[in-house]
Amino acid sequence: MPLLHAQALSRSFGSTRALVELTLSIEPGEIVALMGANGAGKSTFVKILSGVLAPDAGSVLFKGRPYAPSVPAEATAAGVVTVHQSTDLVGIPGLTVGDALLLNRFVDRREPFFVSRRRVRREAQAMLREAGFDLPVDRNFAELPAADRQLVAIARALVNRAELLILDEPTASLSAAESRRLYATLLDLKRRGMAILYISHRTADLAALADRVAVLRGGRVVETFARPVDFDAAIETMIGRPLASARPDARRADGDPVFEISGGRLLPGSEPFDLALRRGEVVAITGVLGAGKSRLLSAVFGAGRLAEGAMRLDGARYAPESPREAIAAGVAMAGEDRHRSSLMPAGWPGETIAETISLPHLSRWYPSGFIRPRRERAKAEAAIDRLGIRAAGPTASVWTLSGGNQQKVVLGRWEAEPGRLLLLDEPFQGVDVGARHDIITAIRSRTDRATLIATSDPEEAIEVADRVLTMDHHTIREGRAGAGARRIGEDAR
Amino acid sequence: MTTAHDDTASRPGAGEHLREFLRAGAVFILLFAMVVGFTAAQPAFININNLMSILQAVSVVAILGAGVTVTLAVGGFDLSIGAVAASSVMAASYVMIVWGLGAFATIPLVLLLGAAIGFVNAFLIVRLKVPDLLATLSMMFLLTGLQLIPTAGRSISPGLILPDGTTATGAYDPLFLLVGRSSLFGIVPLPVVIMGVVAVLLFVLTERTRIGRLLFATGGNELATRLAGGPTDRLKTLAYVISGTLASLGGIVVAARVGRGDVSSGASLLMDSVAAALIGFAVLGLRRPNVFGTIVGAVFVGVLLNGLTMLNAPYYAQDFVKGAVLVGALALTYGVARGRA
Amino acid sequence: MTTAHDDTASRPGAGEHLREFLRAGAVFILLFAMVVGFTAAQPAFININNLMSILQAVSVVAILGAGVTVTLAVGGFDLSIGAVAASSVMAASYVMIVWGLGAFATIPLVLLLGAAIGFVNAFLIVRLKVPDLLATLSMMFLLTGLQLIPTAGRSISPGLILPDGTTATGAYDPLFLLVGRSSLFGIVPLPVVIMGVVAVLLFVLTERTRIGRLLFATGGNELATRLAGGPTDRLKTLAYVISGTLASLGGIVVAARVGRGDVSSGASLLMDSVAAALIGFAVLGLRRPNVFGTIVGAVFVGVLLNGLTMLNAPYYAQDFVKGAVLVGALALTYGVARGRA
Amino acid sequence: AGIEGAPAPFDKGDVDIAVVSFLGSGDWLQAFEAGVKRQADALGVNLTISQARNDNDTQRSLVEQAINLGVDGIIINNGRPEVLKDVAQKALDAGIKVVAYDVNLDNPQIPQIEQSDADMARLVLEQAVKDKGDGFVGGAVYVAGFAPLDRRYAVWQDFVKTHNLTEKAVWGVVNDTVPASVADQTKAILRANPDISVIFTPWDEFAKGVKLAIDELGVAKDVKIYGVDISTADIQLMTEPDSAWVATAATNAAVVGEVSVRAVSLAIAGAFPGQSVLLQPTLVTRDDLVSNEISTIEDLQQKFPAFLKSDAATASWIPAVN
Ligand SMILES: Nc1ncnc2c1ncn2[C@@H]1O[C@H](COP(=O)(O)OP(=O)(O)OP(=O)(O)O)[C@@H](O)[C@H]1O
Ligand SMILES: Nc1ncnc2c1ncn2[C@@H]1O[C@H](COP(=O)(O)OP(=O)(O)OP(=O)(O)O)[C@@H](O)[C@H]1O
Ligand SMILES: [Mg+2]
Ligand SMILES: [Mg+2]
Repeated sequence: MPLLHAQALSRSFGSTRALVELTLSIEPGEIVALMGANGAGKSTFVKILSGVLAPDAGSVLFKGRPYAPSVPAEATAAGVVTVHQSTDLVGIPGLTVGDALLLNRFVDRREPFFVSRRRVRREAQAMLREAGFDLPVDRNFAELPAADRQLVAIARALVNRAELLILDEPTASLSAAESRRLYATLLDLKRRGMAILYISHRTADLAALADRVAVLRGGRVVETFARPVDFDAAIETMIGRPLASARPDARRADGDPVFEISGGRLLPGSEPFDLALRRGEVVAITGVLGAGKSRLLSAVFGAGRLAEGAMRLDGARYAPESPREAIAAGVAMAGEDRHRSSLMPAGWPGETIAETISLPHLSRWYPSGFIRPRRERAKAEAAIDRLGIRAAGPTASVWTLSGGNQQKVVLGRWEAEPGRLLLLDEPFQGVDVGARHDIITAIRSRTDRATLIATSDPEEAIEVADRVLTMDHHTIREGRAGAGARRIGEDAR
Repeated sequence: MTTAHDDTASRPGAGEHLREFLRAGAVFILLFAMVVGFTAAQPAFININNLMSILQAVSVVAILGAGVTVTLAVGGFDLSIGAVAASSVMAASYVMIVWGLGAFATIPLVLLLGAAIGFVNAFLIVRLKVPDLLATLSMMFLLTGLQLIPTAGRSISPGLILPDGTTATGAYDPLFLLVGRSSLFGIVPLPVVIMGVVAVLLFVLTERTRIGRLLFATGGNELATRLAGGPTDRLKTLAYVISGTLASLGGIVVAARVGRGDVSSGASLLMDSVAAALIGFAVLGLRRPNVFGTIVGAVFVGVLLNGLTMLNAPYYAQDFVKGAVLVGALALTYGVARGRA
Repeated sequence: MTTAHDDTASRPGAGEHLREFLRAGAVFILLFAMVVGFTAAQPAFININNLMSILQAVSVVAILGAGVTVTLAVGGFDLSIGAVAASSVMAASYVMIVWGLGAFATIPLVLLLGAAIGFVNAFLIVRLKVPDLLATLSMMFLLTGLQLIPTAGRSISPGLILPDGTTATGAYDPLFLLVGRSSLFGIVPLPVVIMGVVAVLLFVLTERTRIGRLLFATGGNELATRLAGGPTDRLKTLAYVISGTLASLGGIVVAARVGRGDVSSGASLLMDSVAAALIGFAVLGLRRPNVFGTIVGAVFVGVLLNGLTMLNAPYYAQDFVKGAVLVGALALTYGVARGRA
Repeated sequence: AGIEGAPAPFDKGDVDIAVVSFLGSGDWLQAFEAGVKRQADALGVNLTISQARNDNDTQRSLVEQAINLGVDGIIINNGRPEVLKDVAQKALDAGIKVVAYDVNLDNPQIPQIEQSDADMARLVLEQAVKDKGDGFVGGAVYVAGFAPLDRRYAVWQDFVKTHNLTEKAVWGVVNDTVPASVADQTKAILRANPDISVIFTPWDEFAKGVKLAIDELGVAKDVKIYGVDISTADIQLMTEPDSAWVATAATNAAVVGEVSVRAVSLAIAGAFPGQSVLLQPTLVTRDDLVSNEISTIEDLQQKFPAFLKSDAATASWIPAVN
């Protein structure tokens, strides 16, 4: 008897059919991977299993009994524990990381009624030890970078006494090392009989873990692949076409550097480094969590500061005091945590796709100061076409989009206008391989500017970049071009 | 501020459409019902002069409410507006009666005072990072006391004896009084015209311009706005300066109507304009601050109070009914929309 | 492990320590300075009886402030507490004078009333999804009127003539008056003891228990708390019920002290308790609602007002100084902390 | 219905009168409105009663609303002359009769009904000087900006000069919890100034707070309260054993209400009641109350006929109340 059997689940949002009679079983001790393009319905399925959404039709059997949690607490109590895709659903700004780790235990009363800071610290550290992660338990959760938030979510789920663990893109912002650590832990849990439903766009993850891969398309399971999985076939099933080999076309980046850092130091104590980007060049920086990639990009964008060193843009001194100045100078950045860095809350003005895209361009598009929505809608239509965003239209709320499609909107914002330097922090978070390919093509087709991409996934770095650099302890260690880049990637893996 | 997964199981059907209509129109339906009811009970209610009286009575609250709306849009809250309006009444009276200045000097001076107070609020909030409520609450206390210091707590009317024993010689400029007491074409009171102008200007500013978009963006996600190049500090400052200036404009209208400077904390002005702004959330079912809604909210309360007074309801019944109708409107707007609660 | 948490960015230096100390201690430093200053100017200030008077004077505001703090913790805001306290004064008087009940029936009944109002607030907010400010503001208006209906607007004292023409025959139970008027060991007034008990209970509840963590979690990120299985609706309800109950407790203390039911809107109680709760943010530099800070905030304002009265400062100077000191404390707590503004 | 033999329009009935009060609450207002209702019922008049709740602008709006309603007469109860003069004139222009109580509209067509605040304050303060002699040390509870309080306090200042008094302190606050807040202040004042022997409270809410403070401090023997205004609750406080509140002066608010209705009715009937209608205050001491066993306003009216009714503004066709 399967541990979980979902029978003909359907769920629509307005006219969007997110799930169409989806049927899927999971055996005890099995790791099932769910693959699917952005908007295929993966997160919707997860939300139904975890009690966040109710299905319109269909049923679920868990351990042979009907299972229909109406609130998340019921799912957890039944033994289904979920790590959601969005990292701001993990902890509480204002409370500590330790509190975030123990949140479930406060809820189900496994912690004593009276809690002390000492106990929270001790218990949280024990949890982290078990999961094999290292996090500052006394830090305010609000100050935690996105990747660390994901670690909190995973650690918390791991120690829950789950029979079915659901992970919705747990590695989206983890680097190779953390991912490997996670694989080991998951395989260990599997050996102990836990079933795992695993969702990821990273084939490396799936190759390492999956016993079975279910491919979702248009809200239904179109095919399942058993081990050993033929990923090329799976991807082709998923996106409906073969994936062209995504190798950077060797291009000559010529001319003077668009952007330079000389003698830069990110922190007062760290080693200095130099960096130069040429027009038309796409450069990727990889490195472990907390290596300083985001900090470097923030400094270039004027949201943070270099501790030391000079920057030059097109040969002129460049020292932005704020993102505003950076944008005025032709520098743009898409931040790593889209919810915090790019999107307006649901139900608030500015939540539509068109408004999200137009926000930084308002003064250019509307020099008179009065807004005529037609223009931004046209631009949004263009972005939807170019990046293949699955949406009802330019006036749809970004909150009705799947995670990957939200990410595409954020990229579309900065694609909408030319610039001199584009900074992308973890741009492919949650973007499926097919779409990633489209985006990379779009990025690489622009020769008018330089692009600097921070990503913790070396595979992505190689796919997108002409040159891959690594960052470690807040300094750029090494940079090689072309084929050399591949080797760095493989070293890291 | 909700995020991603806040979905309800809603599929549009006939019931859904009715619900949506009720939700968007709740306030208007109630307003219409009130007008019909009051007119039936007391035909003098629908008389044009009475309708103008209603608009005039709500004009100050509506002007202040528009300011509240702008601060709500940037995610802030201005608790000081009542005190700013009260201080402006005192300031206008002081300038005319003690300094002996005329309307053309008084009005800009008082507006400047309001703008300056808004600027100080913004300084506390933007520069010193004091939370909005805290900063504006302190400002409220400060002004409540400050407005009384020049006259040692006395009301300001012609012949005022100053703390140093001298007698003030000025008087209210008749021109100034026109701001509160004259009517356009003998029908539309000037305060109503001012309210209309403020409403249109602020509506256009918040809903139809780049700046409005950025104001709301600042309130929605300040970090994201800053990262998109929005000058969030300047936008917040703008919002508080607008709110302070509108509050002092409200104070000028009050002063021009009452013709003297009386001690008041402005607490009821504050509560009423906050109420108008919050009822505004329900108007059109928008569930967010919006200037149009605020004006409708103010008128809504004005119609209710005027009608009840005409029907001779005791004053305490008015508060009760105000609360009850508010709850009713809210339950309709918010409660009806979601099928399952 | 590869994660590199080298936070060398913030290496504390001497200046940093001083800043941190100033930030955490600003309110205490100011409090100490005030006590020293007032004592120097007027030795009667430091007299134990006077200190107890101060505590007694702030007890109601502190009790209400604790309730505000709990609602702030769940990310809400209760504007109705002032009105709940005022209604409780009326209710207690009504129950004793008109119904003729004694203290042992009156106190539970009034507390129950407060809890029930909190529950209705929570119903509006949690079930009907009305925004907090809106729901509690409506409740405020509702109560302001409602409390007057049974007596048709009259204050309640023995011999009250009811709307139906009969005369009430009850009186205040002397036992009830003890709640407001007696002292423990002849030194500590009972209201101060009550305040102390409330403070300790709420401090432990919010800072040292599972429920407290979940309350703050609800306020910090409701969705995350719900996804972790937290009963956010029940937690919010709890917060509003606590706030309503504490407000009615505050009302009982006022009634027991004054010995009659006076008509009032409670607006100044509301403002003062909100001020206490917000000053509390600054205490210990926590920058979030906390019960300990609220109590300190209330005492802080009480010391200031008592001292100024002793020094014979005019009443309007008190509001001004209250505002100015608030701004000062805030500037210290929030402004000093960040090196560059 | 209408009253037999009354001048028009009272013979046919259907007379509308609007009462616009500046105050919003309190025992005084309740008693005033009770008096208004009593007299109006006797005259068969329809009333529209509204309160501005201490808001000048609202009071203007309410007067304008009464004009819109087309009433026959308006009673303006308290308020500020600058605020009301022009709207009162507007009412007169619309043919509506206006009378004003305790606000000087300075208009020959508007009868002014007045209780003399100065007389009330003088009555109690003379009693204080009688009890304590010239040159006592005292304090006053006072908040500027409330017209009646301003006038009463001015008399106190006069007494300070002419009777050589020492004014040790002036304090006071107007908020939602006046008695409790004033009690807290008074305790601080009395601790800092133990030599104060008389406290003048120009408003009974202040007196309640001061009495509470004196009781809490246990100094009722040394400090006495001289107040203004009276209500049943006040009488009970004054007659408590060892009460520090020894004297007060007041007019009967219900009588004020009755007189106001009569005055406006006369005006409507075309008989101008005169430019000024004056009501005399009564001094009430604790000794009077205790020795006559007075415990309510009704008792007081029985024992002090001057308090029960006024013969100001009457006519043969106007039915008496009670
Ligand atoms: N709240 C909502 N309102 C309207 N449409 C929604 C909502 N949530 C999801 N959808 C739609 O349902 C479809 C499936 O979304 P889902 O989030 O399940 O995709 P996904 O497979 O998880 O994609 P991704 O890989 O991008 O995370 C998408 O078309 C999406 O736009
Ligand atoms: N807002 C913040 N407050 C405090 N420390 C921070 C903050 N943001 C980042 N850090 C710390 O600064 C260091 C560098 O972080 P940064 O985000 O630049 O690393 P990264 O290489 O981008 O890693 P990641 O893959 O986690 O994004 C880390 O130790 C991180 O914990
Ligand atoms: Mg998803
Ligand atoms: Mg990063």
